[in-house]
Amino acid sequence: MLSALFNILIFPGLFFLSFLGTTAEYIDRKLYARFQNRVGPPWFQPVADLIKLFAKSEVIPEEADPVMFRVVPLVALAATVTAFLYIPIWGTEALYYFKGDLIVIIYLLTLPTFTFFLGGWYSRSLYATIGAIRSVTQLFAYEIPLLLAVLAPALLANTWSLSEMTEYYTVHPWYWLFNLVGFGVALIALLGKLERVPFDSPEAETEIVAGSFTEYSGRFLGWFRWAIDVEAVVGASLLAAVFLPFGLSLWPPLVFGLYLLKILFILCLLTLARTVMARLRIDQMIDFCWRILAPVAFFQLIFDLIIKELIL
Amino acid sequence: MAKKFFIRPGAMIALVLKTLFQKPATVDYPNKPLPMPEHFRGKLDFMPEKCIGCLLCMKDCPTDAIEIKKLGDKKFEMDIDLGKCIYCGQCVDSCLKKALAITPNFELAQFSHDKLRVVFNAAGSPDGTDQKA
Amino acid sequence: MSELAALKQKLEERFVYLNGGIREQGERRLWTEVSYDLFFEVLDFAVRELGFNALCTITGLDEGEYLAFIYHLSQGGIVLNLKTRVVKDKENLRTVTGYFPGAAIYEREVTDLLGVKVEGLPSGVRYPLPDDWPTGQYPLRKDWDPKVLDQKGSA
Amino acid sequence: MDFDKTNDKDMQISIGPQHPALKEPTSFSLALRGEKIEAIQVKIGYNHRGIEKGCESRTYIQDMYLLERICGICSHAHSTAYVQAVETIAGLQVPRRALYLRVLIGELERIHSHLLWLGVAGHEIGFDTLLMYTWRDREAIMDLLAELTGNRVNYGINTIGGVRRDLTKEEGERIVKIIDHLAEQTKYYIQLAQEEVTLIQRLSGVGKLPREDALRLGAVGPTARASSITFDVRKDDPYAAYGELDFKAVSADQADVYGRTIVRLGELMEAYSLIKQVVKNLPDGPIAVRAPRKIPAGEALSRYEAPRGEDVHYVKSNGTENPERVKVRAPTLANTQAIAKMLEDRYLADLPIVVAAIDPCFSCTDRAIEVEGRGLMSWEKLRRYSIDWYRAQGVDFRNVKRVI
Repeated sequence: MLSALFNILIFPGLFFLSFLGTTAEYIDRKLYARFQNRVGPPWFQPVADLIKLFAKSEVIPEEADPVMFRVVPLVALAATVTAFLYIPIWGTEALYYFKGDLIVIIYLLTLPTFTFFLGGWYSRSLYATIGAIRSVTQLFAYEIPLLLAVLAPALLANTWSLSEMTEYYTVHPWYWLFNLVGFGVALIALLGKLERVPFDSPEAETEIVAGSFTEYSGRFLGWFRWAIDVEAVVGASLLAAVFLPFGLSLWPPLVFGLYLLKILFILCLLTLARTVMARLRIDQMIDFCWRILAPVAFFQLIFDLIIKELIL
Repeated sequence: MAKKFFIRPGAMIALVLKTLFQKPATVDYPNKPLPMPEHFRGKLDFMPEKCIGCLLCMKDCPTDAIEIKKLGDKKFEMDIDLGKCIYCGQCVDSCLKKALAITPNFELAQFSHDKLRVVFNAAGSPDGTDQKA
Repeated sequence: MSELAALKQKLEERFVYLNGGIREQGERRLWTEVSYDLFFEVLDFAVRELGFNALCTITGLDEGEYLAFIYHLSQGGIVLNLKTRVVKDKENLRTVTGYFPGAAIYEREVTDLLGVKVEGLPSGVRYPLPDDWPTGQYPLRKDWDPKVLDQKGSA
Repeated sequence: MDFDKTNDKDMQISIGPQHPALKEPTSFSLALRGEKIEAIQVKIGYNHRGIEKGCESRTYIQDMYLLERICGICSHAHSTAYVQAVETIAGLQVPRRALYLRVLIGELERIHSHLLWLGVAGHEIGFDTLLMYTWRDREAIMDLLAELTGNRVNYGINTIGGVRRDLTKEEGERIVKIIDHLAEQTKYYIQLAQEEVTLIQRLSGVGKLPREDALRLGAVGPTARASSITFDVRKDDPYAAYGELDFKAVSADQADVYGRTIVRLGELMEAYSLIKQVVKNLPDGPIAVRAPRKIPAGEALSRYEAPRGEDVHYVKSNGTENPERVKVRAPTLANTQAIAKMLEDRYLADLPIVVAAIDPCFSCTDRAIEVEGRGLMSWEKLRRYSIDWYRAQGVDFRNVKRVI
């Protein structure tokens, strides 16, 4: 019981994840700034921002639903932290696993997007409503390619459990190279999930102020920010576990170090993407996801099927 | 055009990766001083000994920021409201005897409006409180 | 003959009453004045026959008993400044949006600032004064005193 | 469609007067169906400062500085247009060297304005890297202007009858060096505009303004030139030294935001060449003639090609030290007429970039109510005043609930 609590709250749960999340945000912001020939924030800035938000008073609009308005940010944070417990980070085994946990992780990772929708919808502000609708519209666009892309390596490993999957790829150390196209697709879908440029129209500042978060302030905005930070790390960890499962049979601390390098690599790619592109309109985003991203993901799936049947 | 173009996403990648290793373009102001060019139009300077009291500067000032007071025979002091001054330098152009000059001093912010009133008295040195700036 | 002189001649030939009333300024400016009942006839000729296809702006002037309006019509680099007068608070202007749809904003501007009514102007939000501006106050009139703004009840 | 006739199915949303997309207060009321704009109503006038009225009670010299402050970015445009009108009335022969220097500052201003625009356009479509790069490049011009004129904005270089500051040889060399560097950068941005797919996706086909509509609605400047109207005041109604210099009026036929981008980038390259010509061919001689304090009675209309388009100043004098009437028509006022047309059948997401594409400057546009006689307010008094003001409007902040 005590060890479970320790796992959930300290390591590898909330505390550790928050540390990783704020560090990831710092790296993202610093790198973004350096790409743009700026100095960038100091290392403690993300934590300072969170502390500031938690210290501030919050305003809830009169027309908003007070219960939903307060609850959804916490749900977002809880869902992302829970998903992390099923992702292996220092070996081939995650802390908790069962058959089909991959589907649960993906499900848990869609929850934050739904909380953005609910939070925006129940704020009753026009900007928030438009942002909320865009969030959900975008969800339908990137979720299918993401699922298809993750499905391909799972199919190759013939299992729905992430831990068993990593084990399979440890036994067959070079097979992950078959899934590189899927990795690209999942990376782009992750940009959509994290609502970053070029897919940040749900919170496009110059159009709808802050989208779903327009009415949020103080503590509740802090929860959301926290959840988004954590979501970035969890998303990157999922991609690292599914698409980059190499070197997992080494000495566990070394595997852990390798894991950190992997998510750093993924996060840097995400930052680079948002540095060099303009924001797409929501219709263009959906067009892109359905016309290009989903077929490419499908191609990966069929490719894996053929390899599995004919070669392996 | 001679150069060939091909449309692609992320056309800027090469440049941003190069920029990563460049020195930031931003200046760490105010921790490091930011000098202004020599002829920058900043705070006014007044030389009472040259003033003949023609009041042309007062007349031409677009914002009525200047007030020249007569203290005695051929003795004048200037009272300037830096909150009103728009630093156009017209008074310097208007002055027949070059009793006015501009300095590149631009760091004139104050917490209180009273401190923006600067009096250049006949003794030659302004007794204004903004000298710390 | 320069382009400007040619335009001047055409105007003088068409409208006898403009004879001697057109002033050339520099190389590309014409100034003339017509009474308001003849204004549209001259405007129509200038726009349709002489090719003045753009309206730079409408300047309103307070001339005591009258309000004067200068329509700055341009044709490339040449500007024809067509001035006309209406009696203050008695006569109205008629809209020129039939010729220049973009003129609506200039007409709203003179409506707000000089208090002339413009007949036929499409409905829309006022410009440039705020919505709670006291009625009957026209700031560009010479007798207007800004102190009215400090009275109670005004913005 | 008329905004008042929109029905219940539409969502009515207002962008502005305060909104992150707007750098200055203005208000767009939109009727939206989904993401699509059904109708739009534009309200401007939030920045009316009474400048035209203020000019009537100030002298010609004071007005020069007042009009220069109509706008921070095209300040040289307004002050030049004004002094040109006054010089015409007074019949002053401005020395050629002064005219060349006016062109120099005017073109430097155009570069700084267009680079600023490019950054803002990038920001509006979520391309902040472009914003950071162009504004970094713009700093070089700002520093140069500070060195040449004494300030980064509101240069104060004009005076009635000429200019106030001369150019030394060393300064000329420095200008050429900086211009060469910026020309390289601009070439890169032109290439970027042709290659970056997300940029093209967001700009192409957005904010269509066919040539006929541009003419009808009176659009000016790059907005009009992108709709294949080749009118440029510098070419068609040359002022200062433009008649003696070699340049072309850049135009494009895309008639959309992409075309406006291309026009502005092309104008940057033209401005670089103009500046080099000015530095090379700068005539010798005085930089100003003495102007009388009392301007003889008369009237004049002056036009100036500001970075945003044609800027019109009308000045009427009555023989005293103060003008009888000063009328300003800033380019944005002419271009706002076209916004509703450009947004027909477009999406909400296009609004920021379409509005930005005319390079709006609502301060310029509105100009004219002075808050007179109220004096300075303390913080507490100002707060009280705002609460009372809002209460008079029917908004009471005492009822706002505090949570905790």
